[in-house]
Amino acid sequence: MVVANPILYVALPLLVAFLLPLFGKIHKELIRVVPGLLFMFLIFNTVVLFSEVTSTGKPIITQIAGWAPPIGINLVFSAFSGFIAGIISIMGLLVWVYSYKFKKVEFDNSLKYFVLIMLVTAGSIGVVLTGDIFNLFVFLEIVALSSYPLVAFYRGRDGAEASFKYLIVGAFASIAILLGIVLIYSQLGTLNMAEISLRIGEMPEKIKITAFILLFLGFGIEAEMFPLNGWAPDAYSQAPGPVGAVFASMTAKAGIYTIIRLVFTLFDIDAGYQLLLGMGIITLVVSEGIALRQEKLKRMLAFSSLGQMGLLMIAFGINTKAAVVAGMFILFNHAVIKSLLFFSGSYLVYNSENKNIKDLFGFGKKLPLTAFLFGLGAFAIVGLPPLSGFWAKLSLLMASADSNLIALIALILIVSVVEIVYYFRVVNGLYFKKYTGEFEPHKPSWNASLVMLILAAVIVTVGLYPDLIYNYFVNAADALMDKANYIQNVLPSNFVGLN
Amino acid sequence: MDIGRFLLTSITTTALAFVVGMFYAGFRRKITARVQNRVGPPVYQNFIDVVKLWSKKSNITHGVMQHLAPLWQIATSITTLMFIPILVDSTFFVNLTFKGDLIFLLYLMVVGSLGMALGAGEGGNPNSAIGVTRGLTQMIGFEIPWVMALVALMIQHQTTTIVGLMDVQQASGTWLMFSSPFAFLAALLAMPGMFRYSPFDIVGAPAELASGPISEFGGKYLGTLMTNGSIFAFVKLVLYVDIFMGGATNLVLLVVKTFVLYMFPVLWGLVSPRFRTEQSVRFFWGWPLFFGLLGILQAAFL
Amino acid sequence: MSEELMQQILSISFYGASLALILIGVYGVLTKKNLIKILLSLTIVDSGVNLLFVSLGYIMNGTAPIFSPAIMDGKIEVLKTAPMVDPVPQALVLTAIVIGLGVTAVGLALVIRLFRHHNTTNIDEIRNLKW
Amino acid sequence: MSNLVIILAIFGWAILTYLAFKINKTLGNVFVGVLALALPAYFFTYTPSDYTVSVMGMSLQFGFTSFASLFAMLVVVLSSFALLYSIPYMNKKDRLGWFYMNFMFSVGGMMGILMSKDLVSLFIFWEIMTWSSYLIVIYQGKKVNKVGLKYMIFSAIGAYAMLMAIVLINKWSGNVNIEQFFASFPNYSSAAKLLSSLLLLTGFGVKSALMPLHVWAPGAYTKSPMSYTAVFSGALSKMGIYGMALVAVNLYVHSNMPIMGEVIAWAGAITAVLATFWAIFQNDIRKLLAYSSIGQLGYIAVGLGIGTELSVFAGLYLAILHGLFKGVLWMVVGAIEHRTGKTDFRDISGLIKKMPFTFFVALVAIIALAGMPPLSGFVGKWMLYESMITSNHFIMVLFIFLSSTAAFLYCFHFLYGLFLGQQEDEFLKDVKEVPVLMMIPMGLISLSLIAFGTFPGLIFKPIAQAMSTLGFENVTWRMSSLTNAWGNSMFLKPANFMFMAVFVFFLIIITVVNHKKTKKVGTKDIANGGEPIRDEDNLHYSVDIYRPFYRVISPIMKYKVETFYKRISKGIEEFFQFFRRIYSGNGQTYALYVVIFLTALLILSSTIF
Amino acid sequence: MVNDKESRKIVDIIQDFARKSSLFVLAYGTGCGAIEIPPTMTSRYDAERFGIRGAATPRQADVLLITGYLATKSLKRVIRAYEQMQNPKYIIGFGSCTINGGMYWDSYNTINRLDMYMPVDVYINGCMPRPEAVIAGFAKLQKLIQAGKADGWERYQNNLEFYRKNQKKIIHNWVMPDYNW
Repeated sequence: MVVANPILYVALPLLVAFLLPLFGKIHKELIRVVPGLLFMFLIFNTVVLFSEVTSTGKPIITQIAGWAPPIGINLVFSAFSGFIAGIISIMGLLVWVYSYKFKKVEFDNSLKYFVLIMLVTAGSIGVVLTGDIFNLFVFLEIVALSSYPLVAFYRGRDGAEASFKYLIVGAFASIAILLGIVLIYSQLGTLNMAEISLRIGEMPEKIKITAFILLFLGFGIEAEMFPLNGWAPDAYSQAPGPVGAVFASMTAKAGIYTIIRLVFTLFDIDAGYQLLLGMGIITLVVSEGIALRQEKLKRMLAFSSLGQMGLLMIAFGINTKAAVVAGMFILFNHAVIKSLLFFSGSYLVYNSENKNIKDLFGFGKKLPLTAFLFGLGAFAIVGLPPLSGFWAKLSLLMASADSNLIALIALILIVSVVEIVYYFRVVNGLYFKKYTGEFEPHKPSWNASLVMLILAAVIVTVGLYPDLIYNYFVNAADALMDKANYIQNVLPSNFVGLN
Repeated sequence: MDIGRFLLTSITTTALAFVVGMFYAGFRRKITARVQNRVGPPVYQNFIDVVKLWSKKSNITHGVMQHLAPLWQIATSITTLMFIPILVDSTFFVNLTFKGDLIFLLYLMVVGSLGMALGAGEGGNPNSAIGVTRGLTQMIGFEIPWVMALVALMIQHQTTTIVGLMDVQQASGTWLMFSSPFAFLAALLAMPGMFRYSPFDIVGAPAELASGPISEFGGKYLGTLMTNGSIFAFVKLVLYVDIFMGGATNLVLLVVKTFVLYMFPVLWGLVSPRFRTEQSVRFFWGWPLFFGLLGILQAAFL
Repeated sequence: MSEELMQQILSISFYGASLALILIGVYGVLTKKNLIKILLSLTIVDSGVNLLFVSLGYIMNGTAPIFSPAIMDGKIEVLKTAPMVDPVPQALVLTAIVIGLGVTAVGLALVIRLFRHHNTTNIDEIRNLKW
Repeated sequence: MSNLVIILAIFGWAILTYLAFKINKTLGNVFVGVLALALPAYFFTYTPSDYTVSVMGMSLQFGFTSFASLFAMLVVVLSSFALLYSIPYMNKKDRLGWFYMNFMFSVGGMMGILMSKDLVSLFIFWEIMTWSSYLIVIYQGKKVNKVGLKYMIFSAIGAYAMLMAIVLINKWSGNVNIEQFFASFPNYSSAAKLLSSLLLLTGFGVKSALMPLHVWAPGAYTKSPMSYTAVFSGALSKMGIYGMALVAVNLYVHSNMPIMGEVIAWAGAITAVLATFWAIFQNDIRKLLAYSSIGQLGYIAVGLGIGTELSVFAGLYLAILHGLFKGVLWMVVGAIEHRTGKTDFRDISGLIKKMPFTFFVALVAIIALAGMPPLSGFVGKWMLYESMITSNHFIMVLFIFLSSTAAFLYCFHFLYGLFLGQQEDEFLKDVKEVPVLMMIPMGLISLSLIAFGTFPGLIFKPIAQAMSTLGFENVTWRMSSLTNAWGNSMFLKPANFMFMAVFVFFLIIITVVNHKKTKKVGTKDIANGGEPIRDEDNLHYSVDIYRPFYRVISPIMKYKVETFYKRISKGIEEFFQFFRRIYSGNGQTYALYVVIFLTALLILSSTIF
Repeated sequence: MVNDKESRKIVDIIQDFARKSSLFVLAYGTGCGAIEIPPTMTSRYDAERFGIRGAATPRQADVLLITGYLATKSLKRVIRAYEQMQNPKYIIGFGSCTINGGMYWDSYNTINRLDMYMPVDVYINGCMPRPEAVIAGFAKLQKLIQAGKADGWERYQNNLEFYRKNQKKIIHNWVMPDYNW
């Protein structure tokens, strides 16, 4: 394939990001148009590559600079990583459409905004596709470095504060990841993930575990795991509305991807799964519980997002095929539904100073469409059928039942009740509290409405007919679970172990 | 069934009930007077009262429900009467006795009160409504021990019909009041409540409620109510006699048994002051309930 | 002093130094209240890690890392026999330094923004977002 | 045509109705009317056929069992009547399209539940029913915030309990098919039996408002428009009963776990007593009926829980009947609300003068509710009592008797407070009888209540067929007589005809005698110590009228389950209020957490890994 | 004493006998004479042996017993009670006050002659009359009833305007509904 290539995922956004100021010199409008074209191309790329992957049943491996693995850096487009990359690029397009006329952005701001979005996209997809652990670190840092300014994008808010917290914790993450890489490299002398995975047994037990813990910590920070996610609510709530969606659908995906790779592919530590499961449970309970007591809408959404991440960790921590499939489903849902919530929610609190939940009381009549879509998103995320959230929850529950985790089922369901409580508080407030008149409702622009409607349509369609995309989940799960196949595909056929 | 014969027996039964009931009421007044060291009215005084009420030259009603209220009562009483065996193995007073059972009777017996309650309610007199609420509240009280007694008998003898219970007594030769004494005690203690005699006459207390539910009823309506009262008293007495005292083989025996039974609420009432509503409910949920429980335990485990 | 002993002392001092740097940096991040000091501490940690990384590949008297077939096999044993410094850590550290620089730069920009907004650089006073 | 298509057609029609109301109100009303007529027309002529859909590797099956079609009959009849009734009732309200759409969604949901032959699709339709009813509960928007939330939370608790059960059943039975679940249930371990059945019961118990899961019901029944509440309390709550009957009968009777049946029955009995007590002290008619509904559902649960042939029969009969008479009563309340705008006993009295038809149907329904002969309620009560007595539930029978005797209190309160008593001009001004379209549903259902009183065999037939699905083959039934397990019979025809004959006889006498001298006077002309009542005096005595009884049972009434739930939820919230201080807002603290986490993992690494 | 006995039907005779033998008394304790009612009804004199018993409401009562003076205030209530009674109904004026005002003859707020306002069938003299006198009064009333001559209620009906005029002289704020029976 000439046109479609995994490398384009990384290269093109980076290229566009750096060329965007130049485009701006040619014509101002190009700043806004070009990213859209890029995202469309990325989606096209995804479609082509995906069809190839499904037809051959093998991942597509691209070597950068012609060095064969394990020496050279390679990109792996498998059913699993490709799926996440696809979600990221589609969500990127939607975010672009949404932010096309988001607020009255000055030329400068618009430029910065789209450059940063491009960088986040490049980083996130790079994280997902790369087959080299240091490269993964670099991409993570790209994501982080471009996220800091995005969080602090608005001057009026406390974005800088949130961003600074993110920065401190993110720096710790990068240090931990780097240390982990150092440990692995010092023992195995390789950075290729497939080879590490193959030879992880050669590492002394102590060092292996230490490396695992360090990486777990670093990736855990990116994946918003409980005690490490102090930055997340601040960042979610202070970033511009679409950026919240970006975090939920891109960076968080990249973060959870890293931790999944860590546990599933890189290391062979069984307790890793349990650790992931345990941390997932703690994250879920704590985040959803705290979301119950939030006064601010976006902060509430942020904590809910953290809860979803916990759910994801649980799904992958169970480590059966069914659970992984469920995890993929939740991952997909989280991207779609949480984006819808962030999109519509940011219009609901558009003019509000503090973004308090009580500021949007009575908006159901003022902004009927936005409020309705927010309600739909709330219905979907708590898992009411026939919306897509239900199937994800059902498959996760069935998977945990298959693994005899009965208490876990009860826990997830209890937490879902908590989820219902705080989401329906908002929905009830939207429709049945009196409009205070303090804040003028702000009508969403047509492009924003379009995006929200598309997302809603996806939620409903998938909810009515989950088989539409269910097979992708299964394929992705297969690709993830089959470690041997991964190694075999990535490493050259003549590669024999070092010993 | 021969319709003519049925008409004959049912009318005879009703007439019997009416006459006996009226005389019982007269005796009650007479006995009350004697106990109070008075002469008292003649025993047929109630007949005169009924005739007078029917001969009133004007009658007041407040609407349809008040018009129908006495009918609920009297239809209830007479239907109930039809389902109760008057005499043991009588070929004459058969009526509908084999077509019903105790649960039906239990329910049928309250239909009248509720119809009456509605009629009283339509009168618009607050006193009536107060009386009705008291009456209904009191009903919750006495129904429980009464039902307990019946349930005890039913589960002990594996039958839910009166006829069945009478057959049991015929077969064993013992009255149920002796073989199931606790159930009988519970039922007996519930009886004054059912008759609404003192101390359970708060429902229609003349001095404070202006006779309660019936305070808007006069003339022919009151006459119907009095008629019904006497029939219904007889019904209840015969029911008790049938269930607990083995029924009666002839009319004389029936009258004797019912009269003796009737003396219990009458004499108790004579020496009792009036209970308040909650006091009477508490009373019924005290010893009678306890006896009822004992009766059930006896029936279930002995 | 034998070469091996020298090597050991060296590596211990490398490790010790980098570990000390990391701990000092972490201590700084956790205790200093000034935003800029926190950033400085972060860079100190970074330096520690970089030092650690670079010291992994260092071999006493090693030659410059020029491509040779031995490396193609990717064996560490080969590295030990051939007196050549491992080039990969150096390349990686370069990247890491760049990233650290980026983080510091963004951090300083944020500090300026925060100082304008809150008129202070004390991290304890910048707590608008909580709970 | 397969069944699933019909469900989808209802959903589609709901959306079309919504759009039609966007265009024109009349057009929308036509759409509503068409569904109301088409639903029974289709249902009573269709031929069942099974249909299977495969979703996510599960095969979902649809099709009616005869047990489900019994309930479907109730749903169809009640909802089509309620839809007809809605047209004039909802006329003056806004956002009609939204209302009718959700109405039809919930009807479709109910039909879907009954059609589902597997647990997953049952759950899906269950949730559709739940959220559509939730949307209607909050539709009127007056003080619904807490009510809606409560309803949603309890529904969610129930639904999730059910979901857990479904998931576990899927594991234990290998699939989610209902019949196979029943077939494999005897092979479960005893813990599995207990767990799955308790969870399912919680799920179904919430919808059927069984204590202590009833907390949502009074509010939800009260706040939704009355035309919907007729369906809500009449049919929707029966979905809980449907599930409970399936579970209770199939599992506990046929798998030898009578203890669970006892649990249901006792829960039902206690519900019946307490809810009735609560109903007695309500001063709002909607609240009164809501609690009464809860109590009535308790009877049904008792019938299903005891699990003998007669008791299940009684339970099903009562379920159908409760749907009918409670449907009428809610419609009556709706009619009153429609004409007077009030629902509080304080503000209404003496409506019999202006709304005699409404009074008549209310009277019929109340008599049926109270279970008195000669109307149909008695049949159910009789069977229930007899089944309890013949199966030696002698303490329970007292509870039920206490409850149904106490029910007379609120029955009287309902009729008296609204229709009888003082006819106050201020309340009756501008009040008139309801429109014909509202009369028809009420009248027809009342007629059926009267007919079933003497000829209950009319609905015994479908019930007997339904019983065969539950495993009671060859249930004998007769047109107008009842028989208990000891062979004692009750003949309805002589009893009812006798009653009516005496009634009519004396009616003639009392009407004819002194006819000319009988005068009707107003309710202001009453004997109250000679004091003339002025028009502005309000002597209507209907608020708080059961004080004495309250004093008797106040020791019980002091304890409310609701306070318990409130304390729990408050405790949880307080806990997390404290907990959220973890996110202190200080970046250093977050960094500290990272370090602590790392240290903890490193220290514990030897034990974890 | 009874002259037109031939004109009366047998039914009327039975009815009059019943009316005579069953007198439900609405005792209106308007004045001091009410204190004589209890001894009349209880064991010493026992009026119940003549079929005389108390009625709680005017709806059920046959005889309105006005025990003593009538204040202008209580007159209204008495009239109201009387009008609520069912026909045939009788009034017994009890004590001197009902005849001519008695010791209150010059009081500003009592009426002097009861039969200006209500149709009295039987007066019982005395201040106050002993129970024996009361029973004698009842016996007199019974005789009148038996003879069909206790027609106070008919007089009231026929001469309503007269009574109303007199009543309205005393009762200034007339709020009573129209006459009904």
